[in-house]
Amino acid sequence: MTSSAVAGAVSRAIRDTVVIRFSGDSGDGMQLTGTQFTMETALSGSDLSTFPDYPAEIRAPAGTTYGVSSFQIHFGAREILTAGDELDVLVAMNPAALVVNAGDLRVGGLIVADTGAFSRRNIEKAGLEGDPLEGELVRPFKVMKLDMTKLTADAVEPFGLGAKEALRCRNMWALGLMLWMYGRDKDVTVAWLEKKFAKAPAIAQANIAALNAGHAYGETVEMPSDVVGYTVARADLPPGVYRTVNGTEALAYGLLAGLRAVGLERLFFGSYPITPASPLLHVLANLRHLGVVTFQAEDEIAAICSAIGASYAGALGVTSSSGPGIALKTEALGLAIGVELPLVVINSQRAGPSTGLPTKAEQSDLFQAVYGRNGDAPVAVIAAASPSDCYDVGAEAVRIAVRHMTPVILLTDGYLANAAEPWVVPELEEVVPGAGRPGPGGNGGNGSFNPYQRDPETLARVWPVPGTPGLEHRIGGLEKHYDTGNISYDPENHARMTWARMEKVRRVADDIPEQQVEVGTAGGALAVVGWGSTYGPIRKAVSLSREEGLDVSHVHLRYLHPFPRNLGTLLQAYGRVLVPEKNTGQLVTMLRSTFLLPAEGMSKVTGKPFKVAEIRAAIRRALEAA
Amino acid sequence: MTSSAVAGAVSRAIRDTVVIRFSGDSGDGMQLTGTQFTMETALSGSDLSTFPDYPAEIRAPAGTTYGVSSFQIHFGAREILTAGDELDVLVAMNPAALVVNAGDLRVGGLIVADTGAFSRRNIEKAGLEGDPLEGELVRPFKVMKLDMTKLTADAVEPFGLGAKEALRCRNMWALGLMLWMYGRDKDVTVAWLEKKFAKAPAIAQANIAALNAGHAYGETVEMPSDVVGYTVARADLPPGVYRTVNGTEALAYGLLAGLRAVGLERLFFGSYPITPASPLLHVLANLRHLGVVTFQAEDEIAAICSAIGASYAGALGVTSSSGPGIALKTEALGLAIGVELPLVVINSQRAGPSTGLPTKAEQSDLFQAVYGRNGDAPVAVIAAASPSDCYDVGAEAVRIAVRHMTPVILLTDGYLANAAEPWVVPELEEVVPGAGRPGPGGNGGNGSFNPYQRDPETLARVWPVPGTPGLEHRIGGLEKHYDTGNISYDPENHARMTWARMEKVRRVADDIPEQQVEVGTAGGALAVVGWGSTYGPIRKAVSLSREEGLDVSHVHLRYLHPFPRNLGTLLQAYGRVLVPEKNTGQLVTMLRSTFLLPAEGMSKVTGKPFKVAEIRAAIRRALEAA
Amino acid sequence: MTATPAAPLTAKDFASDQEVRWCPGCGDYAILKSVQKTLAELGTPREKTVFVSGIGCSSRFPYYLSTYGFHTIHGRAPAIAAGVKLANPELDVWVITGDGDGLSIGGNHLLHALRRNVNLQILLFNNEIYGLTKGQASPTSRLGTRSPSTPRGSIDPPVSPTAFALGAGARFVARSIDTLAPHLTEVLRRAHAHQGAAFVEIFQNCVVYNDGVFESFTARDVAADAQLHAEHGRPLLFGPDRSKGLRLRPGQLALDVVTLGEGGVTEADVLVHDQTNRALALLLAGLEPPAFPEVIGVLYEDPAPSYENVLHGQIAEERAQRSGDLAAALHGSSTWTVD
Amino acid sequence: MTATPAAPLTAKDFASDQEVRWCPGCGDYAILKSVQKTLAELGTPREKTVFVSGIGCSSRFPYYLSTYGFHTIHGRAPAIAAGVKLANPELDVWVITGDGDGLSIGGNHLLHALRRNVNLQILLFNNEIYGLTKGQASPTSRLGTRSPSTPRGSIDPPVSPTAFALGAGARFVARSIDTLAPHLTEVLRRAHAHQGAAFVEIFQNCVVYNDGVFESFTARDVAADAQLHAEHGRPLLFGPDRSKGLRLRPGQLALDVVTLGEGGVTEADVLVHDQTNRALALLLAGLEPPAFPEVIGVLYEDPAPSYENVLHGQIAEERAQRSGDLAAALHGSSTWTVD
Ligand SMILES: Cc1ncc(C[n+]2csc(CCOP(=O)(O)OP(=O)(O)O)c2C)c(N)n1
Ligand SMILES: Cc1ncc(C[n+]2csc(CCOP(=O)(O)OP(=O)(O)O)c2C)c(N)n1
Ligand code: SF4
Ligand code: SF4
Ligand SMILES: [Mg+2]
Ligand SMILES: [Mg+2]
Repeated sequence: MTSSAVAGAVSRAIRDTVVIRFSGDSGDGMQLTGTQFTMETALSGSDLSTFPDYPAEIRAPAGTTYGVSSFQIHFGAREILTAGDELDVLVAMNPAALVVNAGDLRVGGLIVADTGAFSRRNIEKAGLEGDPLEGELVRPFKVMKLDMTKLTADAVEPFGLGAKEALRCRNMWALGLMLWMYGRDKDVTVAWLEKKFAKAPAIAQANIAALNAGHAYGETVEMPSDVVGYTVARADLPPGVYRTVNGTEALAYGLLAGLRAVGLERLFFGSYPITPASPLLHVLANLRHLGVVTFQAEDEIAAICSAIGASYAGALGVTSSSGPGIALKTEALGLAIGVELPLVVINSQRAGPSTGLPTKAEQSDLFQAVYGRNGDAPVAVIAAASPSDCYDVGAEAVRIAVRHMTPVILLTDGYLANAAEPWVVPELEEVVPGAGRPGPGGNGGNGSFNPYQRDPETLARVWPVPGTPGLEHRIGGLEKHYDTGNISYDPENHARMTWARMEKVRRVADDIPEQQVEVGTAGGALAVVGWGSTYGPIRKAVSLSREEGLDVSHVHLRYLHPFPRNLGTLLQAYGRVLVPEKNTGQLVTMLRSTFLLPAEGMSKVTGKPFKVAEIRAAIRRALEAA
Repeated sequence: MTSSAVAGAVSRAIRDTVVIRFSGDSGDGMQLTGTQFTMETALSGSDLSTFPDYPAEIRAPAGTTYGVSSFQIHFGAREILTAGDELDVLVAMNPAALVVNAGDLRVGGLIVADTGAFSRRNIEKAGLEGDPLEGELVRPFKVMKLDMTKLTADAVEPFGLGAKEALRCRNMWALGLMLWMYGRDKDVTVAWLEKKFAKAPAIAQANIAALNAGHAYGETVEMPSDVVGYTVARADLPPGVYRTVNGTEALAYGLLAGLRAVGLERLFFGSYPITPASPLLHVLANLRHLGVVTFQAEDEIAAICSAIGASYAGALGVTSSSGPGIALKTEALGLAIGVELPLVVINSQRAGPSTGLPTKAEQSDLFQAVYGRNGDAPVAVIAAASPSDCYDVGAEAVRIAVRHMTPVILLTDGYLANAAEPWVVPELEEVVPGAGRPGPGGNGGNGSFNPYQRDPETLARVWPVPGTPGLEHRIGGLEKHYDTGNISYDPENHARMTWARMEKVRRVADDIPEQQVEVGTAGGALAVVGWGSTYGPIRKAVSLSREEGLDVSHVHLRYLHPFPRNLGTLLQAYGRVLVPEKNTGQLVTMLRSTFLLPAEGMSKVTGKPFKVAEIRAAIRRALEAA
Repeated sequence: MTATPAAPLTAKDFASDQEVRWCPGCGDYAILKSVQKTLAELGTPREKTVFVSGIGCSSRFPYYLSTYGFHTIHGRAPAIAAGVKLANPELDVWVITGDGDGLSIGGNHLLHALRRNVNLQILLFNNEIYGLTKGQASPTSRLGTRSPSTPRGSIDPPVSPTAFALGAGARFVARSIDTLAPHLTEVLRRAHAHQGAAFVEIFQNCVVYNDGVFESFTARDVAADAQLHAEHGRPLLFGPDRSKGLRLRPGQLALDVVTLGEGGVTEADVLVHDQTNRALALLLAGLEPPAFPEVIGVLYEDPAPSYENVLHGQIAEERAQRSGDLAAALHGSSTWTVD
Repeated sequence: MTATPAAPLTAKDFASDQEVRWCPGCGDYAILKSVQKTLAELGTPREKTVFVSGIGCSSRFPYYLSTYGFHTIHGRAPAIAAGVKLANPELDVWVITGDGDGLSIGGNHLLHALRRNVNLQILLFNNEIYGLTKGQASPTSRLGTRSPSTPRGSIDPPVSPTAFALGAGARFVARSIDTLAPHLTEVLRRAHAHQGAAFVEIFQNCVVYNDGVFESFTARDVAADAQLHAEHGRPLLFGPDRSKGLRLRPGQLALDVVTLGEGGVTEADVLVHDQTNRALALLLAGLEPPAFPEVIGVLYEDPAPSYENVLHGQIAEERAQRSGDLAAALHGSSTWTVD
């Protein structure tokens, strides 16, 4: 399906990349609209990146600014790494959506507004005096006023829906128009609507009618002279079978691929709902036919405890939450460290402290992950950089947890969890049975069995599983004797065990790849070091800066504890090190203490992603100062 | 009461300092014995330091090595800073006590053993073949064999106790002998026994008889020629009214002094029992007439939550636990940070991770205190250095929490909690009403009131208290607007509030003294930087090294977050910085990241205090390497 | 500081200046109204009233009241409220929680607040779902509830909030319905009058994620037949013309529905509600439509000394017996002087 | 790996090689003996048996058994045990907890393990004190208990473990006594036979911190008069010559002690124990000496499908309906090819 297929009569302008934001009330279905536009756009061969953004309230009163829900998509004929700094098009379904988002539109950008929703009442609800479509606010932009409300009502009239249901089809009308504007197909959406409303055909047909009407409107109706359709060429993506995936789906699949790779049958997922971590529970609850057991526990403590119990029983225990919930898991995590069981703890970070901003993403839980426990309690910590990277990181977390018999904390965030992008469906490797999994250990004879026998290479302990005759053993949180596994209060033994636990996790560094340079050179004037979901903006900013001829490179960390073994030497090779983080400076602190490196932080704690422009400016400043 | 009073006929040798360890079964009353010896020794004018050490089990089966309970006291005519590296005298009430402790005795030291307890059965229970008093084990030492069991039985015979009760008086006989040996009085102990057993006069009299018999034994009976009585001169302590105090008592008083200083009426103490934190709950439960409300909550979460509720209601909320319990408080601590209420969180650190070694002390919760929360969630962190320092630190924690409207984490450990020393009873200053406490804030009018109005100097918010008309307000864990205090999802506002919270805590540094040098000079070849209960051994080691002429100084931190404002400059002035810690290296990591200082760690993770000799050796190595 | 006006406060005086942010049609709106009305009727001054909540749609409640309020963390409201009350017993403290907040993550604190009998009014908004997190099954969701986390239907047998409270040793246990304003306000008045922990379960409709889950006894047409309004000392009658009642099965601890007049059944046969009988309360709490009516009202009340009173009584004793002089206390039992 | 010997195992075969570390005279020793005896009688292989405990003296239990064991963290044993059981339903999972571990910090997990009906045997050793932390009052301590944390006597009304379990929706609730070996082993056998969560409260004497607290019904001389051993379908009789019984007060939900023969009372007047009646179980759980006997035995049993069975049933269904091929799943609903 190429754009030509729907280009129709009108002449289309060429666009390299485009940023669109669909915005309306929580009730207006903007997330669905965006998701469908994403699907059609992906199928038409563009690369893309999305950014859903919605309020903490379920449905704040209609028309209010804090009830606005938005979905942004950046797509184009080139590699797309971010959701876009500035909007080319803002689809505003009501006045609140307009005032909240207009500021993000580039000068000369297009506003598509549903005038039918700009009633006096809605204007007041948005806290405005007069109609914003007439005022200063929209002066710098192109405005396309359409009474979508009416146009939709007309389109769905044949299906005899109530006014309320009819209105609910507005988003499909807007979607239709946008699909036309960018020469996208609409078959997948039609199919999806038929499936979604299978039980209510009238609603399905009405929505399809609205979709077609919006599409036809662009196709046929006389459009404002300065608004035309566009063609966005296919991106030349590497060959392969593609699908769209968001971070949550990719992570779920990654965990299962990892499970398969270490030859385990069962992944036990104990979790308790919390924004923005719940989607992983929802996705996995639908994958139980693939060897998952999902358990919605009574709280986060029970969630991690059940996962620890499952690991003890020979399954792989996984638990997931967000900052406040992860905090509650701290004590039990200490137990998992003490008894040296494999465990994956996933943290979908959100803005804190405390309840903070549940639907906004932040990277402020790194300290908690690396340092946040009582006692000398080391764990491995890794982070995902993009939606599709969640797959690899999910699999890697399982690999490390099982091979090294250690809890692994996997850091992601609310942005990655919901953002989507095209993804080459990965091939699954052949599995070598028993590989990557510690054995059950040997029985010392006469019923004495030491569950803390260690692999001389990794120091991982054996993993004897209940149900196995002859390996009956007792483990617990009290210190145990290095050689027998029995409770021991001996001071020297405690020291020995403490160092063994530390060294075991340190040796993970011998089992992971050396740190690569993402963009640029190994050494130079400036390295921009990032981790997690800042990947896109940093990579883009560094690439553009290099095109300008600036001597800057991008180093992005997946492994946050332990660090890759070559990281110190690599970073010493740069004149300066800049560390952008969506926190007040956590990775930068770790780099400074570990390598005595005068790394400098760059903080953004608004709960929003970095803009490429912000990082480019910081790069320029850093190089000038140098 | 000077030693002369009891010196009696025998000639006494002079000793400068002495280290005695009383050791026996959990059931043998060694802790009481040690405590009484401490009291008598303090009254006789020695300086001293004690180290109780007991197993995690309540009463492990009699005679086993893991059931051994010990009490060590170091006293002398000089300033005493530690419980002593090596023992001069070991009082061993059974074979297990002998085998467990003999290794700590200096060559030529004295073993006083109750042969009556060295039965075949007890010898086997201790896991030995033959009688240790005959074997290699005691070869390097002087051994004084006494059938205390029989001698005690004879002494208490008149009081017609059962064999079991009679045996229970053994510890008093041993105490009597030791009091004689070091020319200590016994009046206080007699009085204490009369009070303790007021309801059972026969038992009281029997114990007193045993005490006297032990004392008389030394006084009158022909002692082995090489064992004589000793005189330990009075230490010339600074003048003042003295008492003995352990860290727990001092901390309780310090909190109350702090409460008084900020003009508050009520200290609410919400806690849940845990070793070694429980004693603070026990002590405060007996001080309710001084304005304390103690609440034994259902768990640590409820404990901190009740304290937060109390602070919201206008009292000072305090909560206390040890590592695992502190971990559980993490989420609620985030709330206190978010709503900016005063709160004191006391952590009696113990060896971890997880349950670890509940009765052994460690300093491994520093990372947890400084970094261990989700979100950018700063708190002030301070630590106590000695039992009497607990008083000052307790008061200081209250001052900072209230003046800066912030949670303060106070770090102590199981060693400080139980160790005792002489203490100059402090004077209480005059209190300036309302000083050091933020006001309730002003009402913006028409019912709108912003509870986050800030003091321009400290950035502390106001503290409006329920019950006050006109200041009704709502607070919570969601982000709030800087200017109104209402819920706000505005990105820029979140950034503004995040930095305000960080800066508020940073400014605590402007409100605390500059870092002083404990021993030595501000600058030089080597600084030994410590925090917490390593104070004694470090100070002693540095002093002795300086007497040797080594260029080394001791810097001891009370303020761990934020650091004192001059700390960086101060430490830069030393050639090398050595950081001994009872963990795998936590403060050293913070110093490196904060000041890019090549500080070197020195870890001891056996759960035991540093020995002076260990630190002296490290100092020597460091200076040679330099 | 402006004192609360002498003029008696109206329900409107208990509304804060914040816009209410629940979904249109949410049962929480009705509860908010009833609470404001009750507060006005009780005449307790705003400044002496504190609402403490956890996290959830329901827990946003305090923001919409003009009293003191604390929106805390998930499940911990009873513990925080206990701290407020013990620190200042003068305050009138209410707890707002939900079925997830109060019975999933917060079950332990609820248990202990109830058994300690701290004088709190604890209102649990039971919509049998997690609203704020977008509709997962909660501990009170019926078996088979399909939700994002239970796509094949939930398999956890639900817990009954009232049975739980009774088992926990609560001394006031009541039930009402979000939109049943007169009944709800009366129950709230009773809860407030009760000295000690008062537990009130309020059936609350979540229009978005669990709409109509209580229809079987709240729908207009069935209400009379499906609701039994229990009142102490009165026979347990229900039905449009109060023609039906509950009878104790002779010689057993079980209840049957009987119709007056049928088979010679008279009102005398109908069991009289005894709110001091915990076992009866447990039986009533367990009745469900269609076989039985849903029993609402005060199921159980049997006052005992409230925790904060006993606590501060003990402390007063200690203050009377021992000097409050800190300086003296610092000296402890024995001191010596070095000069 | 040496398989468990075919020869039937004896109680001694269930002892581990670890020295038992409780205080001499602790009630835990007796319980350990009875559990080992029961395990031998049940004949479940060691390798299929897992004991999970929290923290406390009682929770040291697993170290002294030769089965699989997990000494976890304070209060969380039921949650960890649930994970073990759900991950491998083949295993026979026991939970050992104490009154502090299970009802103070762990109350919430106990509630949910019981209401979900996970097939676990949960043994709560109730010594009405915190043993391991040196004797503070626990949630089951009687009012006025003097302890280090309550020097003037505790003021928290205690919670009844059995009443709590009944309120939580438990489907097997029983009670026994540490040193009453024959009774205890029988109760343990019943608990094991029950499919679903089985809750057993065991009165356990802490010789060091709460010695003799159960004397009023455990002391030899009073036992017969002060203990009622409830058995389903049998009249609730007690006393040395079973001459006393419990009678249901006519027309009410209350029990009275009656003496056979006195005032024409015959055995027919005595209430017959119905273990399926939750309200009766609640009444029995509430009876206390001296006015009433302490009722032990199985107070309540009414089986329902166990959680892990329903869960794995659902999963089996899904496996039957959907392909387990991960590679296929990765492709999702729609893909496109770039070449
Ligand atoms: C520690 C923690 N865990 C989880 C959450 C996410 N969370 C917020 S509200 C909620 C459940 C709310 O359900 P309920 O108490 O029934 O309130 P409702 O929204 O239905 O009124 C959850 C799980 C959280 N905020 N904090
Ligand atoms: C998180 C945590 N909090 C507190 C403790 C301290 N602690 C250990 S056992 C215990 C209470 C034990 O009481 P109970 O469950 O009745 O067991 P018992 O010792 O009486 O058998 C407590 C409070 C702990 N180990 N962990
Ligand atoms: S989600 Fe449900 S409970 Fe929450 S506000 Fe909306 S309707 Fe009310
Ligand atoms: S303290 Fe009590 S419960 Fe613990 S072992 Fe000793 S006697 Fe048993
Ligand atoms: Mg709910
Ligand atoms: Mg107990």
